[in-house]
Amino acid sequence: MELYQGSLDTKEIFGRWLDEQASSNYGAYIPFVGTIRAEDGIEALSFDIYEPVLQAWFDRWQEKAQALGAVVKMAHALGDVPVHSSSYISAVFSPKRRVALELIDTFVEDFKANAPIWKYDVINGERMYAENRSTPMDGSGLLA
Amino acid sequence: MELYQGSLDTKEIFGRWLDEQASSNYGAYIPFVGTIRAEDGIEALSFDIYEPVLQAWFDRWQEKAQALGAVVKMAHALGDVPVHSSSYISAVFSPKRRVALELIDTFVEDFKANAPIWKYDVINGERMYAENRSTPMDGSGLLA
Amino acid sequence: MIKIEFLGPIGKASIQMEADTLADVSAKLKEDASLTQWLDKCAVALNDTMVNDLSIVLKDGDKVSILPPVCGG
Amino acid sequence: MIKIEFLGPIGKASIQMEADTLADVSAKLKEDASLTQWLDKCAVALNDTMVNDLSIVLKDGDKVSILPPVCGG
Repeated sequence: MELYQGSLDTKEIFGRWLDEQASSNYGAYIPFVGTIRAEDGIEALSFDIYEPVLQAWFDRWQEKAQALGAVVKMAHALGDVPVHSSSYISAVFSPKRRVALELIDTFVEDFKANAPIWKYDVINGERMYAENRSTPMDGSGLLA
Repeated sequence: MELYQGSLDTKEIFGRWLDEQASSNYGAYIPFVGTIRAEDGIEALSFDIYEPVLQAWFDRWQEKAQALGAVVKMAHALGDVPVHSSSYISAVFSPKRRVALELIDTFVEDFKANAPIWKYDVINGERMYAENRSTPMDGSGLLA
Repeated sequence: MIKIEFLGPIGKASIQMEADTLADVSAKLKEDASLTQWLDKCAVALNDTMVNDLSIVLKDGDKVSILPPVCGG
Repeated sequence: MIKIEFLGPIGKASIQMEADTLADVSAKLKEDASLTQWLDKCAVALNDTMVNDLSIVLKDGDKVSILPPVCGG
């Protein structure tokens, strides 16, 4: 798992992950690249991350992937990420395509639902919590 | 659609497709990279392609993708591709992740079932049709 | 005359024949013992468009392609 | 003493309190009007492990984190 201040260097990350697994004999490599869309007048999105819980979440996914003979990777941006640049890359390597196609889907969806990352719209330099696009994590409401 | 003699330059293709869509405002980019696995003593796989029907197949997928607000891309190798190098890259760009995740799955699966490409194992320089891994295309048996 | 081409691993040179429909093509190809193992698992394209109807009427110069089982990727 | 920290957009400084269980933590946090809008949509981690049981017994030095709705990617 890799965290970076600001936009991700998408090509460097894609290529390095490819090289790292070059002799691992995986037949399928599926990255998911998330790019900041220009919409609603934003100039950037900004992110807070709670790293200890994110690392634990990622480690559990790595175990799930290993049980399928696969590997997962993840990189995410911290702080401001301008529109049309990348904030998030995840990837799956697997011997076979079906495992890879199913794993990238469940991995990315669980990431959206349960990775402890908070998103803010940046408009005129001001940071506003993207509350209406945010999802309560599994188990929310325990203390209510 | 891009066809290359021999192994694909995976990083060049990934980066060029990324750059081409840099200002298209797509939020999700999912490439699928297929790499030749070392197994059963092969030194390479080799491919024949019937380009007119492949182009028609790809054009229909491009129309389906456009109807979803998305774009599909594809590159494939012709001839011999040594183990641990890449023979196939496809990709989806889409504004939103659900469309992209579903489209890359159906696009890659239909590619495996209906793209007019024939695969051969290369062992000791000899080319043998990978018959037991091949799938009759939709509509097969018409003339039987 | 129409042209029949055999793609990929079939490894057979193209042939020409007279045929009014794909049903005629089928009847003639079934006489060729070297194709017995192929016809039931091959798909068909007419002038590079996939087709699935034996009653299609052919015209002079048409190209019929025989596509064996595929495995791209 | 246990420490309560409020993550992301909650924008509230950490606090310390005496509490034997997460149920005690819940009772005390519900007295804080600034948290009313948050508690029903926040998840909870104890020493950086996600938890989902109010009867969990706390010990001195434990850290309870309050995690509001997320949107990574």
